[in-house]
Amino acid sequence: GGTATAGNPTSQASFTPLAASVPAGTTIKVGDPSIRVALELSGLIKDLDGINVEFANISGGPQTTEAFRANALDVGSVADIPPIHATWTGLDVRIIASAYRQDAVNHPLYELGIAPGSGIAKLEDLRGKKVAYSPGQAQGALVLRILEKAGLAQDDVKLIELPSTGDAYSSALSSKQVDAAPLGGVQIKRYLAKYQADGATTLRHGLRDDPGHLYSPAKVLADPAKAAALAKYAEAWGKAQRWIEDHPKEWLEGYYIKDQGLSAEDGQYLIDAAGKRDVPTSWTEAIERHQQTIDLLAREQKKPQLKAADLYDTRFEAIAGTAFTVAGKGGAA
Amino acid sequence: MAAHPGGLTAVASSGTVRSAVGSSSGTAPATGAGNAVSVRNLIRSFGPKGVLNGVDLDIAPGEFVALLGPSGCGKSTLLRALAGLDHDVRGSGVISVPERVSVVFQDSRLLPWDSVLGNVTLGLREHDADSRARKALAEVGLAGREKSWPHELSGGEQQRVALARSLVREPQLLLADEPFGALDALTRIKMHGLLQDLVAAHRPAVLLVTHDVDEAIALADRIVVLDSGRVATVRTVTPEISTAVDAAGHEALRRDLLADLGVVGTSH
Amino acid sequence: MAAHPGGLTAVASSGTVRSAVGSSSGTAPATGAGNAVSVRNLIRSFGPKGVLNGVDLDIAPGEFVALLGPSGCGKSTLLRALAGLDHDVRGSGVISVPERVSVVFQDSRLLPWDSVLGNVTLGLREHDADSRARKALAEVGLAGREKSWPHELSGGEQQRVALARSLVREPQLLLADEPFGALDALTRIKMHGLLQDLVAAHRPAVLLVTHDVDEAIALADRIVVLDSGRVATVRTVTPEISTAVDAAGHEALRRDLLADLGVVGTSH
Amino acid sequence: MSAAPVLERPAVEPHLDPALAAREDVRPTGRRLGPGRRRRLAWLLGPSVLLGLWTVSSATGLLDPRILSEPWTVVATAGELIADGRLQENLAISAQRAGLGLFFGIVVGAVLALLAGLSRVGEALIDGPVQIKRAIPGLALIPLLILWFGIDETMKVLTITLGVFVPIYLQTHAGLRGIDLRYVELAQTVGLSRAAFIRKVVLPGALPGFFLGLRFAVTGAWVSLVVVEQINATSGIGYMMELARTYGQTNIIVLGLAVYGILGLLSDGAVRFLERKALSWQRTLAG
Amino acid sequence: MSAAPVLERPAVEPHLDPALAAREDVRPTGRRLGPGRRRRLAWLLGPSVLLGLWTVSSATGLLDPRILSEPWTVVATAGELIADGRLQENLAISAQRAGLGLFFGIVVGAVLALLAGLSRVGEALIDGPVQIKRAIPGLALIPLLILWFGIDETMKVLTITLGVFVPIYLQTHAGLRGIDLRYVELAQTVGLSRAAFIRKVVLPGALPGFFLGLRFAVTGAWVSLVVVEQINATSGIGYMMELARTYGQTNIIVLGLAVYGILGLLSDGAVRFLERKALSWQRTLAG
Ligand SMILES: Nc1ncnc2c1ncn2[C@@H]1O[C@H](COP(=O)(O)OP(=O)(O)OP(=O)(O)O)[C@@H](O)[C@H]1O
Ligand SMILES: Nc1ncnc2c1ncn2[C@@H]1O[C@H](COP(=O)(O)OP(=O)(O)OP(=O)(O)O)[C@@H](O)[C@H]1O
Ligand SMILES: [Mg+2]
Ligand SMILES: [Mg+2]
Repeated sequence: GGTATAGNPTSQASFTPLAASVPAGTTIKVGDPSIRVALELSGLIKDLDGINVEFANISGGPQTTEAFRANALDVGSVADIPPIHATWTGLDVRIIASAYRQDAVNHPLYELGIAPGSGIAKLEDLRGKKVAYSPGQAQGALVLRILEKAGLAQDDVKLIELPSTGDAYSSALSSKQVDAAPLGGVQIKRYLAKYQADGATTLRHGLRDDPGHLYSPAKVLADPAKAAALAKYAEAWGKAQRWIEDHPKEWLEGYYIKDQGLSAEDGQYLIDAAGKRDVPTSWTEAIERHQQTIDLLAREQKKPQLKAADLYDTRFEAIAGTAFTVAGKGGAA
Repeated sequence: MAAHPGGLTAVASSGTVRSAVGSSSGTAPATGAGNAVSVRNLIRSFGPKGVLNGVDLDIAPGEFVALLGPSGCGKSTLLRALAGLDHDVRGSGVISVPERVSVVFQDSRLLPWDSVLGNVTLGLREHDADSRARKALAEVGLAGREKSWPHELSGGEQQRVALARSLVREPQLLLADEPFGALDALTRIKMHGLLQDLVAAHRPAVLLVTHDVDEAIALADRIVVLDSGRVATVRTVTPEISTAVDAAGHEALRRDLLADLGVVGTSH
Repeated sequence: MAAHPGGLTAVASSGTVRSAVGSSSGTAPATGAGNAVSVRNLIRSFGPKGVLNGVDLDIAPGEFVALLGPSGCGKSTLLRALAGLDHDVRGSGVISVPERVSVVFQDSRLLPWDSVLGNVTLGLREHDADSRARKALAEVGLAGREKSWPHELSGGEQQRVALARSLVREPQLLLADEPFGALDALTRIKMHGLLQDLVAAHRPAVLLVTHDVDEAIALADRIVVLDSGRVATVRTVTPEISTAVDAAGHEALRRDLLADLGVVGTSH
Repeated sequence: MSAAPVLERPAVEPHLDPALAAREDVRPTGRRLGPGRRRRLAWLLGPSVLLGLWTVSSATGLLDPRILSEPWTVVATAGELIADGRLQENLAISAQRAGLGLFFGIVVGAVLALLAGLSRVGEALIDGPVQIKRAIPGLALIPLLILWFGIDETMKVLTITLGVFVPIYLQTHAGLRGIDLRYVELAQTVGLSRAAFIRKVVLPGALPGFFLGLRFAVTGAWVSLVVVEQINATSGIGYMMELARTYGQTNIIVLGLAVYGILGLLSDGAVRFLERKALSWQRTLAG
Repeated sequence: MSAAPVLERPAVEPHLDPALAAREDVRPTGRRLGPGRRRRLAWLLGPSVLLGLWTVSSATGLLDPRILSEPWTVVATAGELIADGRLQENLAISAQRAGLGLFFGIVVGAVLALLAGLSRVGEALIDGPVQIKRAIPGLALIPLLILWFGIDETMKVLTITLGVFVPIYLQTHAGLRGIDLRYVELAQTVGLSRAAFIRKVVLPGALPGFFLGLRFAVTGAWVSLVVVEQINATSGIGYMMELARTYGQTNIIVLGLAVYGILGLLSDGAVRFLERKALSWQRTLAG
């Protein structure tokens, strides 16, 4: 493999400092469906008056990068893998805001589902077992990280390539086609509810899998007007994170139940699982963790090396975090 | 061709499909019992239009009946009823026919996807079907055309293949709907001969639709004229009349039949 | 019907499709110039088999020619060549025909998805096409069947629809391939009358294929017998012969034609 | 010279009775090789059996509800979703997308089929690319479509159109190419213009093929929604299912499948109804 | 009573020459309404034009290579993959899967079509469920298929079979139902047994429909690989593409698309060749 070019052709230095005001008539296309709901529920959407914000119901790696290529999107909301893959495929992108979970290890996005009767009690037991693996997805990267943590190489387990769409993983687990597979969100709860009686369990991996980013194509960020507008959006985004944190009832009602059609129970489960949010004002630690992920992927998937720092647009470093913090203080007052 | 109406000259070959129910009215020429074909009070209609309005007809085993009648009078409808092909046509009446019925359709009806030979052997189970079919094809003048597709044949050739298809069978009842319509005079005479040979050999009951009065006289024991959905006239043809072409009786019968068909004065 | 071979009696209506090239060999009965139809040295073959082996034929405008010949001798092939329908058939020869040619096919060839009326008006551009078609249908005895589907018609009725379709047109050349084959005697006489009316009114050149010698004599100015892929004999029919049915000349011509067709002795 | 001909003239009354059915009717009854008469509502049998099997195996516990929700759960879910209006709304949006895509697909497919069917140049130019198009997995085309047409409704309708036009094209083209040459000859001899030829011969002759294409197309349009409504959609039945899949809401997934099944049956039934009306001239085994 | 008939007997020699073509041949040339004679290799025109457009717009920079790789890159990639054997290996594995799925799909589809086409009970039982099956998106069925058939080859072949049998069924069924009633009547009068009826009338009559179904089926089988080879596969053309997508190897993706296009063209061409041979009895517009 390894034909994609590494590194970002646009260097951080080539970006002009962010303008304080957004030129009239600036439009940004935003793929950030859940924050959109938060902005509307909280009324924070008014902060964005004067900017033409067009929301698209697009999120996740493949879809946002496709939309970036088509110039159909200016900013998207993803986890930590898509910016890496986007760079590897020659799309120059930058992260402009990041959110994490406090006590992330105990509030993971994913847990390792264990098939009934496969006798896996700890990560090391994975040796020789069949593990579901989806190379392009966050779950795939997580599996590699889990193996690394357990001190196992890819060859020590049997990786079964399987897309994680829908309930494919829980189907594969329950029919014992695989012994372990990462399950996320409500799927964990459902899997246990259905198959715990048969001996199904889940295993915490003890890794941080919490990053959530806003990212944009460098081409967009090089446009001063759009960059200024995106700075405003990042600020509102930080405030919205705080609002969600502070208004679990409204969030449950307005997002999970009304917008996503979940039951109150499921929504509450997700809110509880997420724990407290953390939007840092400094990215240093996060970049370090990101670099580890990159190193692992580059090694395991035979990809060129990247510098994690190149994936971040440092002009935005403090914006979301500051907004989050300030809003929190304001809310407390 | 010596059988007379209701006569029981030849092999008793009346089939087992349905016994004729003798509940007929009218002056049908014979009772149903012992007949190869027995039709009583046959009514058929398409929509509101009555096509057959009460047809009674009996054909003895081995008897050759010609059916004449104006275009659209219901000849084919009657034949289709006898062949049991009118499942979906409204009507009533009692029909009794033998088991093995063979039909020559008004259109030659060759399977377009099968060769000429395949069309002739269609449905034959005998092991010598092929050689018999080849022989029949040779008899109708189509030796060497066994492998042709039907669409490569002329109209008359197609008709002869259809004829060959019925010649290789040994039906108890042969229903033939204008089987010679597209043939020239000479070929037609040859085909008459073939049909007569078949009849002589296996003595099937025959119902032949034709528009050619001369043909009817030459071939049939009895000529039935259909009109307004009923049997309008029945004329018996004695052997003397049918063979002696120039005889006065022949000419008279010819004239009468044409009159039955509405042609007044001598036509060409 | 008074035109004689090569004569120039009626309206000069020879078309513009192709002028006849006079490079013919053999003893063709007339030169091409001034003729409605001119065929020179026509050769057609399917595979190795020659069907037409050098046909020469001229038809004057307004002339009525009947074409006789044994089944499979190439009559339809000749008609299809004249109608320009044999793109894919190998052969050579020079053909000249008028612009407006109308064809009655040997199969009635009705579009199964169109009503009877739609089939008759097919291709008519005149605004009164419908009423003319209704009139033609009434003339062939099918008034009231305008809305029927073709498959709801009897064989003879289908043939009459095809006839009606050619009657409503005003061709310069009418090619009719056994248009009366499935009709009874009375209907056939009526149809003869209709065809004669059409000929009298518009004086098209007519080439009529038939197996009925009497029909040929009654309708044609000239009778051409095709055999072995060539014009075997040409017989002129004088008005006296064609009208006086019982005349000796009529009977002689009839006998001669049957002899041409290979029927020896008096047939039925 | 011989005996005079004998005349028998039976004196039967004409007595065609409108109430034919009341009369005795004894026909020779050969084995029927065709499938026999169409029976109304018979088409419900298969789906009913399926539903029955599902219900019974759910009720007896043969079918684990964790694998496939029980029918009553699905009905209850449907009730809920209908009560809060979500099902109808999503269906309406989806129907609009599918309908538009179908419409354009039919037009494009039929026009291309005519062009390719009636001229060798048209065929040489059009047919190959269409075959290539249909050989390329639809999923693989989505990135290109996004690139060219963005992520809005246009792109969604276009994607459906691209899926739908293929069967319409293929079937109409085949139907057209399958028209009996005899009718083409007839058209030539009656001097039909090209337009009249298309109207009177080509279209009616290709209609059976077209209808079969339409049957593929209608279900194709519905099925496309699954893919299309994953991209920048906030409504529609495909979106609803995708959402349910991410949250593992099995009952909604199964409801979605049931809705697809019902939609498929209904649209297919509608096309076949139209087909029977339009092709009433046919005398085929279908009866 | 009247003039004696005149006899002219022209004395023309029979002179059929095998070298007919050398002779003068002047025919009335009406406008031809059909598409005219088939020309060999004409089908290459469309794909060539497509290839030309691609090359030109790549060369002139109209088409961004990040969006669609240039033809020469794709050719170079193909060269590399062939050199290290990956392309052939993947193709061989995929061809085996597609072939097996196709085979079973054809058998299942044809048998079901016969059952449904020849009896009303069969139709009532089979037709509805098939319509439901084809209305349900294939992707949505994958979890169920995993549950029932695991993730091994069986499941892959079965998934292809399930996709392939639908067009075969639908087309064969329609072809069969479209058989002219006149031939059914004929079969009845010559006393064909049910088996002979199927062999002599039904199958040949349904063959044109079947072939059209086969054209859908062959490309369908190839296309299914994209989905099927995402599941527990380590080889195959679909797997190769999926991997390339994951890693953003545009050149391999486009190569994959090209391979699909070529496979589609070739398999479709093969079916059409067979079709022309098998249906040589047809006299249709196709010529
Ligand atoms: N399927 C049908 N639907 C409606 N009418 C029909 C149908 N079949 C036949 N008819 C009508 O019934 C009448 C009798 O038809 P039939 O075919 O029996 O005539 P026929 O005596 O064989 O005529 P021909 O000598 O012209 O073949 C005709 O008027 C015909 O139009
Ligand atoms: N497409 C074809 N392929 C091969 N042979 C053909 C084709 N069309 C006609 N023929 C053959 O050419 C010969 C002449 O056919 P044609 O149809 O002209 O005969 P015809 O004189 O009209 O006969 P009929 O009176 O039986 O209609 C026949 O022997 C026929 O089998
Ligand atoms: Mg009839
Ligand atoms: Mg002929």
